[in-house]
Amino acid sequence: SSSAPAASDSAAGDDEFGLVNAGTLTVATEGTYPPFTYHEGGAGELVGYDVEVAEAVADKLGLEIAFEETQWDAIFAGLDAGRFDVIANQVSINPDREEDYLFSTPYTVSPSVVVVNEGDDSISSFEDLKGKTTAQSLTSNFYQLAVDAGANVEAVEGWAQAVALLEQGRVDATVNDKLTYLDYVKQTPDAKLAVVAETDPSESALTFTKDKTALVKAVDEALAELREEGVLAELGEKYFGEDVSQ
Amino acid sequence: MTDWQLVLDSFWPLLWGGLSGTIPLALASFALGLLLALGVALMRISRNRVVSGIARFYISVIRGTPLLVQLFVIFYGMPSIGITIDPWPSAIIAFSLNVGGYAAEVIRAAILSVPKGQWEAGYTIGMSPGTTLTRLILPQAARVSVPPLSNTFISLVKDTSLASLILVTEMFRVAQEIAAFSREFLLVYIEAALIYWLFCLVLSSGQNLIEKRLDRYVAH
Amino acid sequence: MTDWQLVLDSFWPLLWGGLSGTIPLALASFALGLLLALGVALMRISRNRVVSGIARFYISVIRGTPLLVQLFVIFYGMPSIGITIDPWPSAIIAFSLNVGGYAAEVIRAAILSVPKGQWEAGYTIGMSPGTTLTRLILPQAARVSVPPLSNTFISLVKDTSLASLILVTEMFRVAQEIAAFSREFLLVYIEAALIYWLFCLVLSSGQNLIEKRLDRYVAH
Amino acid sequence: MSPTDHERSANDGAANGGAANGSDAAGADPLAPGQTPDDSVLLEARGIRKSFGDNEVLRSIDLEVRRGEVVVLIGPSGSGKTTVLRSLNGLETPDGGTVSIAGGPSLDFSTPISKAERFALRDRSAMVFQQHNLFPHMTVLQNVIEGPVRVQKVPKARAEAEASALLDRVGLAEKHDAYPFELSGGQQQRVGIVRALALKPQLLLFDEPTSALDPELVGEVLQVIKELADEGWTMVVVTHELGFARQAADEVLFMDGGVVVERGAPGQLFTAPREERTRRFLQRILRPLD
Amino acid sequence: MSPTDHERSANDGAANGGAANGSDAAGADPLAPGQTPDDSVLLEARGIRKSFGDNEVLRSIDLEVRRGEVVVLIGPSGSGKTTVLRSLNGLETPDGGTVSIAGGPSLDFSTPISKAERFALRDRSAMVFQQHNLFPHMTVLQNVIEGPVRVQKVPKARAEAEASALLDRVGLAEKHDAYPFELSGGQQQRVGIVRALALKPQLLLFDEPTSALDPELVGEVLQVIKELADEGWTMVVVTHELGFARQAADEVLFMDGGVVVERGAPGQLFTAPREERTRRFLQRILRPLD
Ligand SMILES: Nc1ncnc2c1ncn2[C@@H]1O[C@H](COP(=O)(O)OP(=O)(O)OP(=O)(O)O)[C@@H](O)[C@H]1O
Ligand SMILES: Nc1ncnc2c1ncn2[C@@H]1O[C@H](COP(=O)(O)OP(=O)(O)OP(=O)(O)O)[C@@H](O)[C@H]1O
Ligand SMILES: [Mg+2]
Ligand SMILES: [Mg+2]
Repeated sequence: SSSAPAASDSAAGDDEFGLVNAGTLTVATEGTYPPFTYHEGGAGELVGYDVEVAEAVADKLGLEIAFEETQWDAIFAGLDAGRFDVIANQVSINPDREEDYLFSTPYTVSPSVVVVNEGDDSISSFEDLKGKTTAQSLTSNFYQLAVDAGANVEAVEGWAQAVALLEQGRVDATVNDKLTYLDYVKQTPDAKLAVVAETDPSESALTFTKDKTALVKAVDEALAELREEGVLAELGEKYFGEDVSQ
Repeated sequence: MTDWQLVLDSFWPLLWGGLSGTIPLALASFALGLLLALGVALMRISRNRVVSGIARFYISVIRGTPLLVQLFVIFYGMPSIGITIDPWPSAIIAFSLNVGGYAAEVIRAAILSVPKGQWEAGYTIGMSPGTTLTRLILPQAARVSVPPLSNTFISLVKDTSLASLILVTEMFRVAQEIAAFSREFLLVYIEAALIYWLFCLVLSSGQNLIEKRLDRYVAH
Repeated sequence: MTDWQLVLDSFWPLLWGGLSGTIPLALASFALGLLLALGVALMRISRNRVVSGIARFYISVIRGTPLLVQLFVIFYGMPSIGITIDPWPSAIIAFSLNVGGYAAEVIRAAILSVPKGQWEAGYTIGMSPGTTLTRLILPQAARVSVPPLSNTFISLVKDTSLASLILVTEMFRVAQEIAAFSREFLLVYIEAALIYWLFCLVLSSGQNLIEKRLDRYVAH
Repeated sequence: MSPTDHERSANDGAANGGAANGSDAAGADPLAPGQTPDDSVLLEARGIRKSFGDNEVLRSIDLEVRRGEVVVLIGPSGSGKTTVLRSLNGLETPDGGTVSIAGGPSLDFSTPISKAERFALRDRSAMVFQQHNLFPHMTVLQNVIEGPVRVQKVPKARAEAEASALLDRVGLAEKHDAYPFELSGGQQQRVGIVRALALKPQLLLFDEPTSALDPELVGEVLQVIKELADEGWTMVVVTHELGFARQAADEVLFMDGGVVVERGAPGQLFTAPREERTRRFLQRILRPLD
Repeated sequence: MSPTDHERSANDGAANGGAANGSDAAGADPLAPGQTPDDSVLLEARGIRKSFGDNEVLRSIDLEVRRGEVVVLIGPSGSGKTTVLRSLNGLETPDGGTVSIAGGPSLDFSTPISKAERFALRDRSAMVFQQHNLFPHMTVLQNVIEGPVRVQKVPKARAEAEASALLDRVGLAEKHDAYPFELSGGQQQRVGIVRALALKPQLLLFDEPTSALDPELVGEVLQVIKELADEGWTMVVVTHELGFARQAADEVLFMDGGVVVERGAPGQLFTAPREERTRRFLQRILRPLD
């Protein structure tokens, strides 16, 4: 019942949101996907673009926030099992997922890129991936992109392993988020990688189960306000040097 | 950040992850698992075919399916039948069940390795089977089972790394976080491996102490 | 797609992943690992302290560090010293080394369990230590070591799931793919677990056959 | 330590043996059963039958032992001697026949017997094994007091005092705190005997108590058993030591193929066996090279 | 099967025993060493010393065995009897002293000995153990031919023929294809003896060959050994069977504390021992209850 006094937005009612823990927004994230969700300095605080966006949203809703860190394999299983309220982990919106889940308005809009070793000119477009080998994490939508382009895809744990394979010459390319690539190049200035192709931008959003309509509505309002107030742009500046929210 | 700096900076967080996550998780699961294993071993030895059949089935399932799946079922599967268990308890339950299956066979073999004459000597001084078991058989079985049980324990210590899948922060999870941030996954994983090794060396020397103590009553 | 349909559709791909990935990988690694283990066990028994020290160290490292890290070192680490090994060979090397460490202790214990009198009986009919070992000791040690070795093998079958991390397509990898696209992790993993269990049951009955054959020369 | 007291309490259904009266026995000779033969029947077994699968091990064994009597069982390997003792001690359940010990109720094995009945049987006798079966993880003293303290609930201090007296008496005064592995075979077997005595049973059962010993150690154990016999303990002894049987036995039974082929006083049976089978067996043992 | 042939080939440094000449022996009595005592010394050991850590087990043992002679070693447990046999068979390396067998070169243990020397020692003798140590995973026949076929390179068919003859001779005609666990203790021990004989050694060493046997089985094994003795085999036997020693031994040695306390013909040593220690030991064995 939403009859609680509207002293703050939070009072809009945990009951109505059907939160896992009343008064707290329980957020699932990997914690191992920089710069979106990772630990400061490796073993410090959980930080990252997605983390701070989620924190800002919870703040707007007047809710406490609790992060549950898990692996990508388990993240949807946990959401389905009612262990989390929301996933904040660069989940990109696609029609298949939309069948099963609700999405907030996107907070990240960026293209996917094809990354190859510097000087490799055999690949210059997505079409060129046909017959080549790429390394992707199995669960990402980059995996699907590579498959669709006709590549042989090797599944790896994450970006770090994909880059290792690429640099060791065991795969020809990897497809990933442009932001991930930019961050890597920033952190590893002597990396000898190059981007040779880019897709249309895709959108990532907070992800909910189908029954969380009230929560999604409130989150969308919060995101709109944050966008309005320039908070999303600020966070983009902080992590990527640019606003990535649209 | 140089590699060397990374190794230095990661050492304490990793060790702490081990001491606050890996070790307590392993200890608690091992203690509970042993109790369970004793019960299962006795069931398995039982002449009652139903009782021993249940024990057989349990052991077979536990040993025949990947631990990873066992963890998943307890943590992600149980909620679908209305039972939601927190990460730590889930992990302890799953690992205890796992230890229970493996250690049951060890304990069973150890009990069977005590000469039949010891049971009979117990009966002949008027002991019940229960008293004979606890006073005579188990103390002798303990000696035989220390080496294989310590193997089970060492495996458990390493297997706890799977707990990161169900939201428990232990050493391997810390390693993954550091690796993700630094992208030097190989280096960090090796460092973690060395700390696991350290733990195992400490455990092995503990095992030697226990063995020595239990060996005081046999010829050397 | 209903759950039931998913289970049906996944069955053949999973089984095929098992038969074409898991089983050959496990068999090849186990065969090589056993050979290695025999050598390591003999080194470990050796009176030469350097030789037995090397064996001890190897066993300790293998058993003290997570298999995952061993896989990573071989697959991702060796290229940094100029040796690049393909996924399948990498996996077989890593699993063989792993089996070598675990089975060495089993074989050592089995060799030591053969009564000293058998060595002496061999010497006294003029046999060299090598002939005594192969003709007399190992055949008897084989009997004792079948149950623990089959445990090692069953563990190996399940551990091969880690090979998916270094790009080998085996059953667990297939399960991950199906799960990733259907997002029915729990269901698919349980199905995979049941197939692992099936494999283990088949292996166990194979073990029983071997034990029966080796037991023909002892009183029942 | 009086079998008479023991009998009384055992008949009351309690399992505390002669413990209630044990304190005054500690001063007396600890080996003495405190009772002279009174010719009453202590053990009566009739028609004991036992098969393992198709193997009919005991066909119909009758056995009567009077108080203070020593009965020796001899016979070839596999003739069923051990099975007889185990049946008397409740370690084996015969398929038929009756056993009564110390005038207690007669157990009929042709009907299923209860746990309590089996325990009553066991309480009245104590067994000394060929392989002694000492508890390797306990010291000598702990081995001996385990039964009295855990089963008969004798206070620990008294059990220890009594055990010490018994151990001293059989020449093990120095060995109270030794572990079994630190003893010679003969010493281990003597501890086994003391462990049985400490239970104050009415009947002592010995199953080849010296056959696992080095020949020079046989004497010390037989000596102890002979002293027990001389002091009036009732016992059934399976042994191949015919010299011992000749000196200590009141009656010798020769078993073969699950039946008692011949029984008699040792003087008669050893010198003038009535049965050809007995003669051949004795010959094989006494003059193996003829 | 001629120890003389064997000696010749052994002196050539080959390990093929008397195999070269074995075929014509198959027709003859397979137990016979094919040689009468010729009074020449077959084994000569002088001043054998051996310590295990601080425990001086053999102090200075001298031993001389002539061809066809039977020497029996007796003595209390731990006196070093087994260690003597093991030293003669190269299973143990003494700390000092010399051994020569069959006139071969004398081995001096005060200097390190080579592998070849140890093997030569072993080739000239064969040992029968108390616990028989048969190979449990091989049939009786396989047990017996293992040495000739694998070590002495005798063709398998001939080895089998010879082994069969030997087995038949000791009453095991029916048991060629049985596994050891299917045999009685006495049968197992007879296989152990045949396994030693099949090597055609010049010297047979027996270490308490009957002490692990049931008393009624002792006779059958002693009988076989006695026949070997009667037929001229040279042997050193450790045993507690004084009756056997009396009938079969040419010389008896009594050991205690690592030295030979007394030696003599059995008639003298058993009836009129010169040493008090010998007397006490014989008394303990022969009349344990006095
Ligand atoms: N638990 C059992 N299961 C099957 N058969 C048994 C069992 N115990 C004894 N037997 C058989 O019963 C027969 C008699 O055995 P028992 O031990 O009573 O003989 P024994 O006279 O004591 O012989 P020994 O002198 O060798 O000790 C043997 O044939 C033996 O194999
Ligand atoms: N390998 C060994 N290491 C240490 N001590 C040993 C070893 N072998 C024998 N001994 C010791 O040497 C001494 C003599 O042993 P040995 O076996 O020769 O005696 P024995 O006369 O054969 O006795 P028994 O009649 O009991 O067989 C004993 O004190 C024994 O403990
Ligand atoms: Mg018996
Ligand atoms: Mg000896």
